[in-house]
Amino acid sequence: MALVLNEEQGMLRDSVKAFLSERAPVAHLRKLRDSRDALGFDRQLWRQFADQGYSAILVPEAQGGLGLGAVEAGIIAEALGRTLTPWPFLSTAVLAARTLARAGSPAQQTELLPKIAAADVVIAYAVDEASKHRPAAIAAKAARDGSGWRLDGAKTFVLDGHVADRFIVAARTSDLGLTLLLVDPRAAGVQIERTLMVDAHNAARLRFDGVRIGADAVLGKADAAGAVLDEVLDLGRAVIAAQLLGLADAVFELTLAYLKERRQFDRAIGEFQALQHRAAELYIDIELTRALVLGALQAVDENPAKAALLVAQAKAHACTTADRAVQEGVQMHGGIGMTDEFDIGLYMKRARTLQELLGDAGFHADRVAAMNGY
Amino acid sequence: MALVLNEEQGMLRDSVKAFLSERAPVAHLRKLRDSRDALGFDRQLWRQFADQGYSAILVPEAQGGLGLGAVEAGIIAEALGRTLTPWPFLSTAVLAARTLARAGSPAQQTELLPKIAAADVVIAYAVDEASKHRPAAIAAKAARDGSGWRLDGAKTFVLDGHVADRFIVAARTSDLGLTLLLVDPRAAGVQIERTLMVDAHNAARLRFDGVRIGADAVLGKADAAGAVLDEVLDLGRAVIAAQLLGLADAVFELTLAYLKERRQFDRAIGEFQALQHRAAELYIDIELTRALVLGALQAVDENPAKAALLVAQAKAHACTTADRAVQEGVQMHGGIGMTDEFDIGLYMKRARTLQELLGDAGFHADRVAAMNGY
Amino acid sequence: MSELETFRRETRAWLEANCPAQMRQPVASESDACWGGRHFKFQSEAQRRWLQIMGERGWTVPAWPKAYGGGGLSKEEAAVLNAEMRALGCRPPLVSFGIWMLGPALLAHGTEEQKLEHLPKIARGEIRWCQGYSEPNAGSDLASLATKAEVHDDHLIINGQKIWTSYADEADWIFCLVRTSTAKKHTGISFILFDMESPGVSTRPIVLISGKSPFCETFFDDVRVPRRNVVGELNAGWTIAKYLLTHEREMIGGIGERSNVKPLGEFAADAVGRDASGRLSEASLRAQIARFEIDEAAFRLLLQASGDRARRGEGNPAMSSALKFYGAELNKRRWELMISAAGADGLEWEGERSNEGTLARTWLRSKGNSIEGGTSEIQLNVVAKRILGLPGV
Amino acid sequence: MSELETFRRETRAWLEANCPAQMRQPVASESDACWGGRHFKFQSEAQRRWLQIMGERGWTVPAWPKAYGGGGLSKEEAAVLNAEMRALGCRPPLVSFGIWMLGPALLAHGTEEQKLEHLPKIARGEIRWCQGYSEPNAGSDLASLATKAEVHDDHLIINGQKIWTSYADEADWIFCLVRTSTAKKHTGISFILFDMESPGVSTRPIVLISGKSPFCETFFDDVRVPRRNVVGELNAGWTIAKYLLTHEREMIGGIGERSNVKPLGEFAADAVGRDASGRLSEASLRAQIARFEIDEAAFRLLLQASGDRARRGEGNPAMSSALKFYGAELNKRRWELMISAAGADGLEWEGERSNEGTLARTWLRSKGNSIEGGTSEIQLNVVAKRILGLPGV
Repeated sequence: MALVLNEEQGMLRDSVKAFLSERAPVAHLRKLRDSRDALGFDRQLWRQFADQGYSAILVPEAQGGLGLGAVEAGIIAEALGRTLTPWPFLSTAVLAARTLARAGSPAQQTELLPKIAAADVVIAYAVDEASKHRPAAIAAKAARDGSGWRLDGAKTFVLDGHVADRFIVAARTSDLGLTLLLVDPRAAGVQIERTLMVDAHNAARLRFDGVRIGADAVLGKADAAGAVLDEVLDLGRAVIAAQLLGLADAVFELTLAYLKERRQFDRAIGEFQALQHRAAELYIDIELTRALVLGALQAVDENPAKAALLVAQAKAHACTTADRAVQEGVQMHGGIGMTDEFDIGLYMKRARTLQELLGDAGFHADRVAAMNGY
Repeated sequence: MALVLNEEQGMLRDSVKAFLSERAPVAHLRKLRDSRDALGFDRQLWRQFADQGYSAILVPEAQGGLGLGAVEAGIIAEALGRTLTPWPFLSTAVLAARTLARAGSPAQQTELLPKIAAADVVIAYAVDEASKHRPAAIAAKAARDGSGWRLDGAKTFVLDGHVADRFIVAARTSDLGLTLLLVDPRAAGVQIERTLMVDAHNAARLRFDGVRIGADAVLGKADAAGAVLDEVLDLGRAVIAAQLLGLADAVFELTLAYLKERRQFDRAIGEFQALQHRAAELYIDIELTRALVLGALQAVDENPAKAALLVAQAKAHACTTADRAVQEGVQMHGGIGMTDEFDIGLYMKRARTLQELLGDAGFHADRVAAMNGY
Repeated sequence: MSELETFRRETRAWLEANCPAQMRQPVASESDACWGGRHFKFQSEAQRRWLQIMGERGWTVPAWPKAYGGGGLSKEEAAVLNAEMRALGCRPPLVSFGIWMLGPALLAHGTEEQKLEHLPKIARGEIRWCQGYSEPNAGSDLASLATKAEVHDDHLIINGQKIWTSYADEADWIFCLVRTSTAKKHTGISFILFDMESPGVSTRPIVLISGKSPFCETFFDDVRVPRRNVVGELNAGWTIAKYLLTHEREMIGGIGERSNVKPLGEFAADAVGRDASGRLSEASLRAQIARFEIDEAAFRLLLQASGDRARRGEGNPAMSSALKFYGAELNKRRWELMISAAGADGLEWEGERSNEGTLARTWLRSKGNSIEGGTSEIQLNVVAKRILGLPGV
Repeated sequence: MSELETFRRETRAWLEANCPAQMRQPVASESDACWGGRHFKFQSEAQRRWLQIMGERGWTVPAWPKAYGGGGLSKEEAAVLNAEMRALGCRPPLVSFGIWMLGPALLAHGTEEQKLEHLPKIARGEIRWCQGYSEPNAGSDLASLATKAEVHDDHLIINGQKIWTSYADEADWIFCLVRTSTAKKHTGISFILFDMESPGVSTRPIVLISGKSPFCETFFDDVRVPRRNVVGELNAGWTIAKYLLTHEREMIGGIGERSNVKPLGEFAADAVGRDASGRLSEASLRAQIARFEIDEAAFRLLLQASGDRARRGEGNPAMSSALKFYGAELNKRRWELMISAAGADGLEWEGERSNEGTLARTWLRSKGNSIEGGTSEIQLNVVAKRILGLPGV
């Protein structure tokens, strides 16, 4: 497969970019932040986004979706990365949609997938329990309780958790076995605390104290969610890598324009060779990330055997590149880059959150070493 | 204590620098290398060096030495690092001298220390057994054998091993206990193989097959050499760090001169800002190493409780700095830097060997983490 | 007993007798500082009193001449006072840009009249000063500044804008660089003083990516300033500006050295946990922190060595640029590693658990270290030219 | 069956029938290559014969016109021949700077007479060429070259020195840049061909820090060259030189991609050992290798993507500079990590155990990657200017 977008994918990229830069540019996030919006996103705008089919990418056609793949989801995420738009795309339209499509019962799919496609539901994905991403260390526990389950534990860094209509919770049901459960936020014993994060996107901490859950809330087979979870997390990581790529691209464009326009010592600062070389190296890093991210997204769709390795490489590389882009972005902008009024700080904050999300560069480099046998 | 050399130390530095640049500059090493000298160094010249007292720095005054400390030994090593002079200074005048002074019996001291001061003996220090420095993993074994010992095992990367008059061998004598033994190279069961290294300095591999050693060959107490070995190795590491500092200094001088002299695109290449910034960062790294190395040497002399940490930091930092200096040195020189005719390649080779010697930057960074409790 | 010893004994006795107990508590936060000025709200009566009695003795500026409100102490006596204050835990009675920056400049370049007018008020904390240097289009390239002062017979009319004016919204007077001639970049600049209550002066606080800040934008709209408020010759302010910039760079040099922060390795091990053998459980983070601690140790020793060399008269003045550069980069690395160790918890921005996002805000604020007080790029240029002697472009 | 399929079948049959068995063994070392030329010592009769029969068909240069000794094949046919040779494991019959570099230049810029004289001899491997570009004072800045050719009526007299002339000591002819006018830097250069046996030509091999090398210094002392050996217009050789440099940069682009080397992680784990859970026992080396492998994977994919984009006509020609830069730096990192993993053993320089220091020599040789074929600095300049559009100084 060629490492370039095909024609349809190119059109999708252009249309979603145009949609977002027109309707939900960075100023949109800024407004939500400054008004301390209770929801954290604009539901109406999000529905318009869904009207374009963008939320339906990973929803199977049978459930009213587009039945497309990771590459297309990555295209959307890349565009969202450029504009920092705070929609529940990753949580709901990627992680939840793919979990339901892979492991959901017909009843679960029929109930929820069309709503995802229509942006009629927010589903939050609750995996992490500590400050660093460590899916192998999940300790939240679901114990058999009559025909159903009883859930105890805590989750953190749950995107869109405080506005979710449903949670998908990964819980330990035996020493080696995990189970994915659909949990109603309004159930007794559920505590939700909105966490206001540096990037002004939504997140929450959850506590479950003896929450009773029906047998029909299990996604797929009890005790055997490991494989589905791995696959869905890898999809999510590849999509986040695409989002970091879009973010790095946008920051680099801002910075490059500034290098050409800002004058010091009677020259454009972009004439200074030290800055030129740093900009050139950053450009190359971004191009490397672009190739690797597309390779990883394609592998998720077409080559599952190689997907885990490529996704780990892509997430690690995208983290490093986006980090370099925002660091250089702020530094090259000088004082103005330090002001809240200017957008680059928002990019730096978002980049840091996306790095942490589902594993930072160190986490994924460690996985690469393990997968490559050393 | 002030972090500057005192007056005597400053005079020592000037005199040894002058001596070496006059009598044993880089051309001297080149000549030995190209003539495939069997000894690997010039014994007569080495004696002249000793005549100045330079080999007697760490020999106590009672044995005809100067009874000076690590700072002074470091000054000599720094100068040797500048000229790449291949003398048995580290093996004999540092490691062996300090071991004998600390742990030697009166008979051992009386026999060997005056000879060290006079450059009448070469004593090689045999610690390493594998390609990476791992003193905790010493496996060469000395077993009780009548009143003496029987030594079996192999050592590698033994500086000056093929021309040594005596070895000091670190051998395991119990699960946790090490013993330092004086071994005669001519003893039955000793095999010596000269290893021709990239830096044209002397090294050897040794094999011991049932080598019988008298009771009087033990340095200090049997089974309890750990503390002496640790102390001597740290002294050696600090001295090597000083040698790397001298090397980095010399390479930087060469490079800086070239930046000012070489013209391209109608300008001195030192006018190009990208090179200026890289040179400035390298300069700062060298100054950082200089301060840290002096701090470590002073601690070895005056503050044993802090010495281990400072030495590990200094060796790690010096490795990284010298590496940066030779990498930038070759790159900034361009094609000429790649030719054997030009000296910079000799510096790159020596820098690599000194990095490996008694632990590279990774080894010492690991020790820093352990000593700092994480 | 030497005179200096007598001075020490008397000073200690006086401090013990006169420094209020409350002013001998350790400083808890930046807001404990006493900045003085017309509108300053003292935190306590003790703070007010401490300023007053120290000001009366001239010990807010012990080495300035008595005629200008100083203590008239010798260098050695001032050092003794300092040491005794530290020994007793006395807080500084006054912190002030007037003391740190304007004072030295006036002492060196001011007229007798200017010294008599301004220095005593600085010493007593009656007037709080701010500094008007940077402009939106003159950051690193200060000589490009465009704020214009039209020279008339006995006054100047100032129009333009300054940025990064620390505490401009709380200051009484400003010392300011303005362009009085466009003939030449460096020589057309004058150093001028004026009251922030003059008609036409307004300020606007700057919010940083880390949140609130002491910085302001300051606007001048036909501000009328008496000609006698120019310090030094007209069009010769660049000399004074350079003098102050060097001063400032040295003050910032120690930025990488923060002793009140928990050691990084310990912080990280607490945050991410340890493996069975006690090692920080993220191996690659562990290695990065070790490399950081090595570089930090080297930096501390280089600061010390530079001081020792300077005391011997062997220092290179441009070394302060090297230290400023490295200190800033080191501090940025520290906070990158802190935020990395803290993970998602470190990214909280509000709320009690995160102490209102202190960690994240400190991390973001550190990005300014390599910009303020001369960018890292400028420092490297200085090192390349003034220490390495590389040719200019 | 399409014509191309017929061609494929016939080609395969011919190769199977005619390629000597020995020439279907994998190439073991660089010395297995057939370089041709007057003094070439064939390694075997099979090697001689393989060159001869391929040369007769013009299949050493399958896409060149038949009139110039080529195979006259279409691009598609040449690709088929290439694929079939690879499928059968046939060695290239001839490797040659004549084929790679001079040929394309002559085809584009040579006179009919020059083409007829030189191209067939290149195709048949009769004349071995070397390239005379770099000079001691004209490396990256090639336009500064100083080797002088005095123009007379029907000949030129050449004086000067070239450096980095690969295999000059084994070559028969040289294609060379010389200065024919000092009026302007770029326009006073001519592209000229001459016999290395001409009186006044001498060569001296260059020893590198890694040991022996194919490079030479080449000296010209009053070398007389017929005027008809100038390619293109007099003083217009810069165009041809630039054409060839771009060509060369693309050839070197793939340098970071070496599939015949053991994966780094495996090599390192074998060298330094593993801990109880199977991880490479030096944690910091392990992390560095993982980062390297990530960057290497990205580089492979970027090479592929660049090819795919170019095939779509979306490529930027300056991208080859980006690839050259990154490939070189990556390869240097690879060998740094290899030598670091190998420890003291990797630093042996002679002797059987180290295979005569192969690892250390390869490590040192890799340092040249970021210098030869345009330094890394030059590549970054090109990226900054031609891709990012940053203003020139």
